Amino acid sequence: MGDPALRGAEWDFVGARRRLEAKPKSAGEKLTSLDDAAARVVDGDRVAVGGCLFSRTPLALVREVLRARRRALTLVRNLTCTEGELMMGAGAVERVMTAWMSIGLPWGVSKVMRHYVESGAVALEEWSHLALGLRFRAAAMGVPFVPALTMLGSDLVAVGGMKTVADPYSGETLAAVPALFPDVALLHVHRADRFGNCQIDGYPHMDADIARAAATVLVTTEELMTDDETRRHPDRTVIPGFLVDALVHVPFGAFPHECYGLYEADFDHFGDYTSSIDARGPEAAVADYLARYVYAPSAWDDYLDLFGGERLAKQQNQARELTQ
Amino acid sequence: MGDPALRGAEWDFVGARRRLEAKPKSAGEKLTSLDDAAARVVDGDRVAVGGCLFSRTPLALVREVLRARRRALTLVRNLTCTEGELMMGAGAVERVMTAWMSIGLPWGVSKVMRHYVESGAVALEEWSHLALGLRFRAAAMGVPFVPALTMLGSDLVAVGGMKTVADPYSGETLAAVPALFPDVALLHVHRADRFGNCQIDGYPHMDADIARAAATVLVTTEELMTDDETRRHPDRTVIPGFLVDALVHVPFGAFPHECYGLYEADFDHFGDYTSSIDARGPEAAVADYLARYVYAPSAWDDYLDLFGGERLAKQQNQARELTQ
Amino acid sequence: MTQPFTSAELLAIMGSRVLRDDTTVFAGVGVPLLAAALAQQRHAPNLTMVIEGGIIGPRIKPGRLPISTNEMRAAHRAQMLPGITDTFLFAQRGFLDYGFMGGAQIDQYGNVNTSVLGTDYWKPKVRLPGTGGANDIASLCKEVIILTAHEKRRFVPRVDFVTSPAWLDGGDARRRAGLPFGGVSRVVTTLGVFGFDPQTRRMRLDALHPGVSREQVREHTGFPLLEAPSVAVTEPPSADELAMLRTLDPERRFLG
Amino acid sequence: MTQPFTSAELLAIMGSRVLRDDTTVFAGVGVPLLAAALAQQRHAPNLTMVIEGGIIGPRIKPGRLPISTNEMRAAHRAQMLPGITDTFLFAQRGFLDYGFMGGAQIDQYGNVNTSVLGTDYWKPKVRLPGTGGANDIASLCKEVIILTAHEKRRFVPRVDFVTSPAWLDGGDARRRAGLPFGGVSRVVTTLGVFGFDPQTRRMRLDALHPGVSREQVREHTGFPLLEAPSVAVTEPPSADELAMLRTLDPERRFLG
Repeated sequence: MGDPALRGAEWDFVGARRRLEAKPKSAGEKLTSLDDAAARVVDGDRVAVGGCLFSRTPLALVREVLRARRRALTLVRNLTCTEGELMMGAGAVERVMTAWMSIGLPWGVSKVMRHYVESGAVALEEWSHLALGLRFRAAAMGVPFVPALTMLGSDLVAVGGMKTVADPYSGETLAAVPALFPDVALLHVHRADRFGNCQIDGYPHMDADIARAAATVLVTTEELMTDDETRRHPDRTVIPGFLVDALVHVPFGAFPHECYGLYEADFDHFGDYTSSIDARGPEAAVADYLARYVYAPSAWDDYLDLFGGERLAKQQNQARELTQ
Repeated sequence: MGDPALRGAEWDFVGARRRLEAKPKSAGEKLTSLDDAAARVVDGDRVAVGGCLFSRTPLALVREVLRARRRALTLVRNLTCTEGELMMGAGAVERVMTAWMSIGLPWGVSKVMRHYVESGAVALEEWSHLALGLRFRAAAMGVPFVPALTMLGSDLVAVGGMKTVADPYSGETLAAVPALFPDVALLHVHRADRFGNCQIDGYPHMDADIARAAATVLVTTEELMTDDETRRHPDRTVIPGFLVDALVHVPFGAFPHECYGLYEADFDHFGDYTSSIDARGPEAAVADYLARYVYAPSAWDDYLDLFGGERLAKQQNQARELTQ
Repeated sequence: MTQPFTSAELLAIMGSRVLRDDTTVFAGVGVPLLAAALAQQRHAPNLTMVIEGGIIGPRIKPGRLPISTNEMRAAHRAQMLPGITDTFLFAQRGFLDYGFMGGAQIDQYGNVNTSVLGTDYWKPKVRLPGTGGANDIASLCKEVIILTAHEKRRFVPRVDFVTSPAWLDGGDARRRAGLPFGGVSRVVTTLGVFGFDPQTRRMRLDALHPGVSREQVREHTGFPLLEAPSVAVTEPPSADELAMLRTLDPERRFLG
Repeated sequence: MTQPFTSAELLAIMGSRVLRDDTTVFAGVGVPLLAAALAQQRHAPNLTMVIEGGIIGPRIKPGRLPISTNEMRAAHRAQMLPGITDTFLFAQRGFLDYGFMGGAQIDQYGNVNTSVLGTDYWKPKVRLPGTGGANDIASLCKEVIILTAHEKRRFVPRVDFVTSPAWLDGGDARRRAGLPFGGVSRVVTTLGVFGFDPQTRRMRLDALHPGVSREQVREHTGFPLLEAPSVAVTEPPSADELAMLRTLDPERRFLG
C-alpha cells in the first residue's frame, strides 16, 4: 500500500536527524500569528496532531491549515475525532494513521469516516494505540524502531507493514515498532512563554513525544506566561523552547473539544453536528459545517462568537467542577 | 566476567514479568518502618538506588540496609557517591554498575572507590550515563533491550557485554542496550500518600523508570500527603501506589545529600569526610564513619542529631534561596 | 429472560465478580468501568482502575460518567495521569492484571474484530472505528475478559480481521506469534460464561445464566462450542449488587 | 605564557568563541559551563545550555557555581528539568549542537579515556571515576569540543581505554562502528586549537595561542601532529571577555 520510498521516510532516523541538525534551535522569540504558523504546513506533509480524541486538540491550528486549503496531507493521531472528519470533508487528507476514529460512544461509528474510507477516498492505516504511541516515542528517541510485545499475531501487522526483531540476548521475537517522524506537529497547551517553553496540566497525552519527533513544531497556548513563571516551575515544562518553531496565543484554542481543567468538550455541539450528518449525509453536512465554522469566520475570535460567551462560560464551569 | 546465568537475569524480561504477575498490586496501605522496609532486601540482590550522585539519595534506606549487614549486593546507580563508598567499606557490595563514581570535582577521584576497585574487592562495571538510563527504561517498558546510538565503538561495549542489533527497516546497526531489572529499588521522594503514590519536585532523575523496572520498590518520603492532596494534583504523581511495597515517612531522608527545594547537600560534611580519608586511609576512615553514622545511632532522628538542627536549618535556607 | 435487570446490568455484575482485591484493571468506558467501580465498592477496595487515556485510580462521579477514555470525567479525582503510552507500558511490564474488551465479532478462539467487516482491509464493506487500545489490552494484560451481548452475527467461526488477538488459531499459536503473556481467559455474555480449552484453546461453555439453556446458547453462537465437564449455573445478580450498580449510573446512560 | 590570564580562563574564552547563536550546548560543570555562560552573555543570547543532570536553560548564579551536574546550583532558574535519560535522548534525536569534554588521556584520533589507566580494565593501575555522560556526548552531539590542559602524559598515541569515541582508528571507523553522527571537531588546549584531517581523522594543529611555538606544542604532545596548511594564531582573550568571565566566577572556584 502506497509508495515504499515515502513510507521509508517515516522511520528514516538518519534523515530525520539531519533535518534537525540543519535547523536553528533558538532560545529566542517564537510568538507569531495563526496564519504565519500554519503557513509552515505544506501540501503532502505528514501532520501529527496533539491531544487525543476530543481532548486538547489544536483546533485553531487545524482550522487555519484548512483555511489555507492544504492538500494530500497524512494525518497522524491516536484517536481521531471531528478534526479528522473536517480534514476528510475538506479534501485535505489522503491518508489517516490512527488507532481509532469516531467521536465517542453516544454518537456511534463515524459516518464521515465510513464514507471517505469505504469509498477509498482516504486510506485509513490502523495501528494499535500503544504501537502508534511507540512510533512517536521511537522518533522522539532518535532511533528507527523500539521493540514491543504488542500488535503481534494480529492482522494489524500487515496493514502498516510492521516487522519483527530478534532480541540479541534471549533470542525471543518482538515487534519492531517503526519510528514515525512527522513533518509537522500541531499542538495545543495550557501555558507557554514567548520562547516556546510549554507546560501542560492534567493528562499529557503524547504531545511531548510528538514535539520531539517532528521536524517542525507549531504550538497554540491557552495562556502566555512570563519567563519568570517558567523558571519558577521548571519541573512543569514538558516541551523546551528550542524545538518550537511558532507559538500563538489562542484562548479556547481547542474548542469545542476540551482543555483539562479549563473547559469541557461541548457535547451538545457534537450532537448538533452528528444530527446534521444524519439528516443531510456526510459530504453536505461537513461542507456546510466547514463553510460556517472554518471558512467564514476569518479570526479565531469570530469563530468563538459562533458559540457565544455564555456557552464558553458554562463549559468552563463544568471543567472546574470536574477537576477541583 | 561473572556468572552468565546471573547476568541473564538482568535482562530476562519474561522472568521479570512473571515476578510482577505473581505479586499483589494493591491500592492499599504501604506505610511501615525503616527496618521493616529494609528487611525486604536480601543478600545477593541487585539494588538500584534512586536519585543521582548527591541528589535525592535514599540514605535512610541505604543506612538501614547496611545496619542489617547485607552482603554480596550489586549496587546500580548512574552516578555513585558517598553511599557507594559506605557500601564498599561495609563489605555490602561485590559489584557496582555505574557511569561514574566519586563525590564531585572539589573532592577529586574517590580514594575509597580506587581502593576497593583497584584491589579487586569490588567489580566496577561501567556503562555510559544514557546506556544505564536506557537499561532502566527498557526494563520499565518490559522489553529485553532498546536500540540506541550510544556507547558504540568504545571499549565500554566489552565491559558490560552489550550487543548490537540490526534495524529491520534500514539495516543500520544500533546498540542493543539490555534491560536491567533490579531486585529492589530504594527511592526517596518529596511527597507520598499512605498508599504509595509518589510525587517528586525539581529534577526527576531516573526514579520513575527504576520503580517500574524493579521487582520490589521501597520508598522514603519527606512529606506524607493526604489522599485528597494526591487527587488534587494527579499530574504531579510519578510513581503509582500499586507498585510500591513499602513506604516510610523520613524527613531529611537524603541528608547530607540534597533534596531539591528542601535542603542543599552538606559540602562541609563531605569535606570533613574526605579529609578523614586523606588522613587515615579509606578502610579506617570509612569504618569509623560507619561506626559513628550508621551503626551507632539506631533511629534516623538520632542520626540527624549528629548534624544538629542548626546545620539542617542552614541547608534548608540555602535550598530555598536557590530554587525560589 | 425475565429477571428484573438489563443485559448491561448483568454484564457489569458478572464482570465485577471476576475482579479480585489487590489487583489492577484496565477499564474502558461504559460497562467495564461500571464493573470495576462496582467491584471496588463491594469486594475489592484495593483494586486500582486504569483507563487507557492515561488515568490511574480515578473516582468515577455518579451522574457524570465518562463518554471517552480521554476526558475529564474519566480523570475525575484520579491519583495519577501518566500519559497514554506510559499507561500501556505499565501493562507491557506486567502491572495490569485484568483487561476488559468487547467487539463487533468474536471467534471460537476468542479473537476480536473491531476494524473492518469484509475480506479486503483496504476496501471494507463496513469500516469500524478500529482497535483503540483493545489490541494492546489483548496483547499485554495478564488476563482478559470479554464482556458482550451474545448474538449469532457476533459469534463467528473466524473474525474477518484479527484486531485483538486472543488464542489466534488455537493451541500454542499465541505463544508462537510472540505473545508470551496473557490471553482471553473468560467471555462473559448475556447468556453465560465461557472459557477456553487449555489444549485447543477453543471456546467452551463453563456456566449458564439462570434460565438460559444450552440450546439457546448454541442457537446464538455461529460456531460449535465445547462444554465444560459440568456446566454450572451462575448466581444471579443480587439485590445488593443491582442497587450499588444503579447508584453509579443514576441516569442509566450505560445500564440501558 | 605571560598573559594576564589563567589557563582555565584561556580555555573558557576559546571555548565560548566556538558557540554560535541559536544553538544548544551540553555543558559540564566548571570551565565548559563558564564557556557557555560567557557565550550567552557576549554573542549568543539565544544559546540554550543543557546540563546532563536533566537541566535545560539554567541561569547560573555567580558565586554559587555548581559542583556537580545534578544539584540545585546547576538547576538555578532553569526553564525545564526533563530528567537525565530524556536529556540525553534530546542529544540522540539531534537537538544538541555542541558538547564539551575533557579527559585524563586523549589520543591522536581524539578518543578520550576517563575510565582506567593500565591495560586490564578489571585490574586497573588507576581506576578513574568513569564516563559519566562523556561517552554519550561524544556519541550523540552534532559537534564535540575538547577543552583541556596540554600535557604530554595526557596527549598519548593510543588511549589505554576508549571511554568516549571520537574518530576511533581514523578514516571512516566512527561511521563503521555505528556512529553516523557527530564527532570531535576541535580540541582547544592551553597551547592552541586543533582539528582533524578530514580523510585520516588524525589530529592537526590549526592555530597556536599567541606566543606559543610549534616546537612547544610538539614537545607536549605524545604523538606526531599534522599541521594545517597555514597555522593561524588565535586572538588573545580580550579585556572585555576576561571581565565578563570573571564576574561569573568571582570566587575563582574554577578559573584558577
